Amino acid sequence: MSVLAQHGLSARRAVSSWPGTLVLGLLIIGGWLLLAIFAPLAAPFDPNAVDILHILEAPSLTHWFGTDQAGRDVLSRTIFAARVDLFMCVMGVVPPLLIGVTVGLVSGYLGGVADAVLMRIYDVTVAFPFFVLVLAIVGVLGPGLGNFFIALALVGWVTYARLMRAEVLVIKTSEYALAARSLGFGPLTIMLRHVLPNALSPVLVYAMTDAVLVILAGASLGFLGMGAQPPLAEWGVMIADGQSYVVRAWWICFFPGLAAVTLGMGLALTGDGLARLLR
Amino acid sequence: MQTLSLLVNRLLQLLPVLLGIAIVTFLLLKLTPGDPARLLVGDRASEETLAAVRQEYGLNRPWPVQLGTYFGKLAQGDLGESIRFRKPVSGLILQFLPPTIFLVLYVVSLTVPTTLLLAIAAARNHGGWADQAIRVFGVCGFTLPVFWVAIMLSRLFGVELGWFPVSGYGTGFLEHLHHLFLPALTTSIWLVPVMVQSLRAALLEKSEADFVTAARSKGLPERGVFWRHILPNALLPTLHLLGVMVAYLIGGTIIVEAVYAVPGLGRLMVSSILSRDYSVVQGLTLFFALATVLVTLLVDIATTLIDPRVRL
Amino acid sequence: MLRRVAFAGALALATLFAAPEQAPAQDAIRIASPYQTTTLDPMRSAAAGNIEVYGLLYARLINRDAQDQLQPALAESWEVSDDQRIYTFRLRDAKFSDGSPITAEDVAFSLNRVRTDERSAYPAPLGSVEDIAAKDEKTVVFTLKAPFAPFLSNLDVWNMGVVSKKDVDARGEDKAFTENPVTSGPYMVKEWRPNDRLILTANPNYWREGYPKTANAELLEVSEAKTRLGMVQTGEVDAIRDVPWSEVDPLKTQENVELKLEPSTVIYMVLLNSKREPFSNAKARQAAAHAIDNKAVTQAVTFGYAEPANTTLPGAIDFHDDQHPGISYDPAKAKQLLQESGMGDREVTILIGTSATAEQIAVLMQAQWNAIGLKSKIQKVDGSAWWDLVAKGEYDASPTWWYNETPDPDLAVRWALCGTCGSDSFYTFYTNPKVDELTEQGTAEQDPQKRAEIYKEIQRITTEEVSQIPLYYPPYANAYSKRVQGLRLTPSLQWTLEEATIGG
Amino acid sequence: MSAPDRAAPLLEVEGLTVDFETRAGPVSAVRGVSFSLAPGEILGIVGESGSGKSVTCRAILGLLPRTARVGGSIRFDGRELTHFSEADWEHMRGRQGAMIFQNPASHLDPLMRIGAQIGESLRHHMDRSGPEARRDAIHLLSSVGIAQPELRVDSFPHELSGGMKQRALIAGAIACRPRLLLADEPTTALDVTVQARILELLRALNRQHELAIILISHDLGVIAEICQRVLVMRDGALVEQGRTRDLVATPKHPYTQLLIASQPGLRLRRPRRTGAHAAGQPLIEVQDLSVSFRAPFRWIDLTKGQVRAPRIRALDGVTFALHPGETLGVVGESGSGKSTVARAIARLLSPSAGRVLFDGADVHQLTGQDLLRFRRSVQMVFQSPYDSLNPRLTVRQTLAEPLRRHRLAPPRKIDERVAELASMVELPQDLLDRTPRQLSGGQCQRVGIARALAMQPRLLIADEVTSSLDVTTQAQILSLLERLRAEAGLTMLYISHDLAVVRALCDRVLVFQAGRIVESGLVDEVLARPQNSYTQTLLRAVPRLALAPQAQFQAEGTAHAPG
Repeated sequence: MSVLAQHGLSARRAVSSWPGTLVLGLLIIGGWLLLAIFAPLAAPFDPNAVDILHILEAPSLTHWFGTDQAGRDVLSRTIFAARVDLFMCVMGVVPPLLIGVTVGLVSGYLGGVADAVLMRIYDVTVAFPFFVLVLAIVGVLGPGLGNFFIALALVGWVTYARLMRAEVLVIKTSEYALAARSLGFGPLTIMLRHVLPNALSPVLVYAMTDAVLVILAGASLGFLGMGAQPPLAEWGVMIADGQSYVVRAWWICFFPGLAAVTLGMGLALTGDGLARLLR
Repeated sequence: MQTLSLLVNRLLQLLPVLLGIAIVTFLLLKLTPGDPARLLVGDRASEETLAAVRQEYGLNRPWPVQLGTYFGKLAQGDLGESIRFRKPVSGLILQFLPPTIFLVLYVVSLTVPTTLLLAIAAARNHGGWADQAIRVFGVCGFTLPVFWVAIMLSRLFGVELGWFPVSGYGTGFLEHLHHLFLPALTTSIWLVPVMVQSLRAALLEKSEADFVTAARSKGLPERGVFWRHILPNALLPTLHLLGVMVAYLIGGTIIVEAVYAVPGLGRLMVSSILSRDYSVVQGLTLFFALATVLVTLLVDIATTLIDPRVRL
Repeated sequence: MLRRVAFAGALALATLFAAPEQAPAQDAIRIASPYQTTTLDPMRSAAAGNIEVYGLLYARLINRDAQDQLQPALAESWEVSDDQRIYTFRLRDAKFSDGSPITAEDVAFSLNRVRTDERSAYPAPLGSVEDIAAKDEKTVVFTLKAPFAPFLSNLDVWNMGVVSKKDVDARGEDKAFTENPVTSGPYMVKEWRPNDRLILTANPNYWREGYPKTANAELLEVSEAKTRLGMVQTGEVDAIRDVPWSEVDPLKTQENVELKLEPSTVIYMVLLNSKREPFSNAKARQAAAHAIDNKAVTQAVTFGYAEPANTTLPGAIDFHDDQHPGISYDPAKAKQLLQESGMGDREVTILIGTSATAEQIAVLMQAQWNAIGLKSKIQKVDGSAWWDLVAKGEYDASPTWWYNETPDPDLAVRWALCGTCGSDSFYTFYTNPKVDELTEQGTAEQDPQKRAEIYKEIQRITTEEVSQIPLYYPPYANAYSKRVQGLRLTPSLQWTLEEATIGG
Repeated sequence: MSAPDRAAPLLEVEGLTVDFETRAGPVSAVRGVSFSLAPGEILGIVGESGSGKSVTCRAILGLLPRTARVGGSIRFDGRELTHFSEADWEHMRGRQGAMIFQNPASHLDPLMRIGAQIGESLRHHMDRSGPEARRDAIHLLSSVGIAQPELRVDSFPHELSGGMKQRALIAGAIACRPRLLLADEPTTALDVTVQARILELLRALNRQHELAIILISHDLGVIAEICQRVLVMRDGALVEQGRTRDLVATPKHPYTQLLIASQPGLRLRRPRRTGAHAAGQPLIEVQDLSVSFRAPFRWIDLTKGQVRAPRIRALDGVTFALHPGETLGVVGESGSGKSTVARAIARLLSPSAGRVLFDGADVHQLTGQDLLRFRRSVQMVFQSPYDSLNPRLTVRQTLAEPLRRHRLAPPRKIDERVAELASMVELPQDLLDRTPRQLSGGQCQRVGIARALAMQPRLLIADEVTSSLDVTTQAQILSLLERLRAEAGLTMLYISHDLAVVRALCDRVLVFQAGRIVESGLVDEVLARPQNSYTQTLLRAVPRLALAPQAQFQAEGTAHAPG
């Protein structure tokens, strides 16, 4: 026990004293969220409005971020893509998180056969390199966001399950979990009310990193031609498509890239802040 | 002896996993639309030709039969034959393995020193400007798409400056080093931030550990305390992360291999998936599973060398 | 214990790295192509990567030269019977790479494989042949079912190469074409690393004295356009295929690289599925075609390097109708036609594979169709699935391309416009009995003038009925290192590697 | 023996203040502490957690975190330590003054051999070569009483027992013959028999090497064992100091008096029930109970040359009975199986053999409503105050939960009942909406008891409930339990390593060693005339003040007890 803790200094932390990184991170994410929600107001053009006579135009007063290979306004597409990418962050993280947390919780708490079976499934999944499996599944189901999410859910849960199970194994033997058993509560109640809330911190912190990974995986799939279906604007796909014009029209991939980095930064900062807050 | 015991147990545990992987992969592939015969014979082939080719490869038999045949061969240690190239899958994997292993080791040897350097600089300077700079670099390096970094580095150091080749693997050790430098650098730019973050956190945590206070109370100089006590203890979680990453890289350098035209396993995997070369995909997934287990095992052995508490 | 394990591991790694290395490569011409070599058997594949290779490994009876004239190759001379049904070829004294003589029997064996083997990827060029027989050691006789004008021209197609019967019999097909095939062409295989590269070395017994001029060559498979571009700029390869249009201009200013726009028989077009609504309706197809401004599309996609297409056949083939006005860009008319067709409320699926060009075309198309009220959505799938869906007719429209192997239009018509020739008009399922009839007439007729009229008519009908929407005729955009001379890609996708030299 | 006011003190602390900078502003941890230490003297500092005793101690070796601001003066051998540079400290620490800590396990580097850790300071301060340092380390290990030092020098920390770890830590601390040893709660985490031996070692070192020692403890008993003088601290300030004997005999400050009065075994005297009523039906019958844990499963274990790993026996054929209204004590050292038996009775783990009967029914066969009834009837209070409460729930939620689950109160009355429970355990009502982190250890323990009481159980199992609490809090909790037992007629199974506590509270006692009962009987009889040699050892090891015969203290002691 550290000297400080003996004085109860580190234990008592008011909610108001959130770490600065958390505040900054949430501000960035919030900013993108607002932009996404009010995209139709913020974007000067229809993101999918093709203008065949004005392709690859450099940034100008009309088109602040220039136009792309189909004459679409890059600024508008970048703004509208925030919707898709934020949606991707949620859909790419939440289902794997739910699956992983459930698996980790059940296998960690119940142990025995359930644990053995779930852990074998875990072994099978984890033995595939992440990207290969995503690629294979997208190959099976065809490109597109929906299938991408299915692939992520099938693959991404393993990390959450591992994190969760490790926490659960510790909490399971804690005296408050034992106390709950001796109070006559069933496994389900104990898992949901006593184990789950206390085991969630590392999972939440990792979720932030995972969200960045989801955007990156989406971009990589876009590069291999298996990302979001055209003409949907998505940063990763915009960067991937734009890279073949990088000599002629740097703006096509530069601005969505910048957008992705800022959102990634927001997520990373939030993760960092959460880690400190929940420690 | 203990190592051997662990190895045997790991391999035994691996069996059901491999079986599972083989079945899952097989079913995934069977569900995939697309026909290897079509890609083999090309655009102009007629339906009759396609049927003949399917017949030739047994692709028209019911899938349980195909699966049975596959397992039968597998039991004899035969990974089968590539539909595309009519070559043994094991031979193909061996052909593509050296560049991948070289690349992975290259990445590790670029990443590990850099990680140590940056994480130590950040942790010893906790909260200072160096620490902040390293963290900002980390976030940026981590959020940039790999293919973007790869293309930019290739343009800058390959085409513009001409310092490094932009493709291939070369012949001979020195050429490998030269050719794979940019691919390895690209991967490291992504990997280093992940590792630094982990090591930095561990260093900060361990520098508050009780045994560190105890070491200080003996009057050991701060540097000695760091190198002898803080660092070794902080290395363990990062070592595990490295293991996970290396296992991932063995099949996960797809993008880098594509951009730098490295004849590695990732590239073989992608092209096999795209052309529905079932047996190669099967063989590769099994190989990746095996590699993952082996890497984990190596990490566990390394862990026991560092940490006497851990027994194999 | 551990130390020993580590040592053994290090040793294993060392051998792993040491094993595949050969002596440093001599100077060789290296060519990077996005297409992969999957087989060395000329009968077995019509896939792009293999086509490039076959001509380098297997010599044909006759060759087309740079002036588009047919020249004797393995055949020294030939005679045609008066009824135009019997072709007799006299072989020259040539040898396979293993030193054995190339006999009439080998020729008959090779071409009969292509013609009759049920696994033959592209028997169509020999579709008119009834029988091929070796008359003696050096004489081969082709008997046709009926007079067939493009017969000689078809003998230049990439799968007409001669393989060694003796070797195939001895080693069996699998071995004979996977290890080191016995070749009759300018090169033989030094090493084949599937999915990576094919390393060639000169065939010492090649019939053409003094060729190939450069002994060593490598064909590399590089799927990323950017990577190929970087490689030719850094000199890592001497030639690359498929330079992206956006890079053509920047590349022109490069010192050591020469960009060549080489004539091709490629046509970019949009497949319209005539088997199901809405495009089973001719008016709907016409509406779709009039809605597309193919000049603007050509400009946008190829930066003006391609020719806007005016008919359903490639612009570079014989008897192409240059005078045909094409399908006009007329949104008003398109709107009206769509209304007349009664298909205006159908939403169509634009199917594309993972090609950036196809995607760009699809996006532009979608906007132009939207403008006339034709709703569409884009469905993107990988190449394998694309073929699957297209061949099954599970699509409405799909921008894609094809090319013709010879300047003669017959194979093109049979592939893309004839509904009864086995390909369902390139899976558009377009069929018009008149066109089918004209197809047969076109080959029976020997007089070029009359043939021209026949093919003009075919183009007129199919363009007006919009069997496909023609978009543009692009040249091949290839880049070459300036140190290499004499290398080009022919319209039928063959490298003139045997004539290429390094130097200067 | 040695006079506290000897001419040249080794250490003089004057007006020492320590403040920590926090987000919420500076927090004062030590306020104006002054004392001195003569060479070769043993000084005790006693106080509760948070009283500033550890901070004072660390300030002497400059081991406070960077956020600490030290004021006042600390003179060691005439030199002012508060002005020391890092280089000065490196010279001073280990060579002049050394320190040992409460939790030896966490203060040894787990990755380094014992010999190397001891040799570290030798090589740094005395320029010993590797082999020399090793030789010295072996010598040191034997001098702190570690058997087979030649073997142990190459052991890793995890291969040693808790007592051996502390000895190794001491060996490392005295390696360079410092003149001052700071011992911060060195025996708190250790079993009582081990504690006695460590204290003996410290005394021996003090005698042999003229080593001055500052011993910090919350346990006056420990201090009284070996210290000549003692300081009493509270809230960062010194409340009293003096010769141990005088201070214990005639404490002046009320806090010191409270401290002494809180010593278990001094205060609680109550009539014990003899075996008279034990004739009836026992509430709990434990029959030949064994519990074993299986080692992690391996298919084939080449190391052992057998197919299955062996089982680890935690409990081995234990039989006893517990009658209604009785309080049964279970004592033993850590690992003796006393917690295992408690959990097996409460059906928190399954026995591998034997039975537990509750009201004649086999506890481990119960299902459905019977099980629920059993759960209600048997409740447990756990050792660790913080770990036994769900950190995410407020006190109110924690207490309301079982009431709802078992419908022990109508929904409208739940708040009322919660308030009632809180007052039953003397927990202020305004704490009800706090989470455990915002409570003190004693408060948490009260919540734990209240949660158990909410079920109105017939049997209360208390597993080391006071072992991690300060002595004054411990006394309060014990008197609370005693009161509840009297008022609610609870039957109680009380588990403790502390004989004094057992003696204060229990009627009968079972002594556990290595999973077996080695002695049992009425508390007074067993403690007065232990038959088993292990019991005798246990008894001897208890610090004298705690078990001090009433002959010595009772007359004066009770006079001071606040009652």
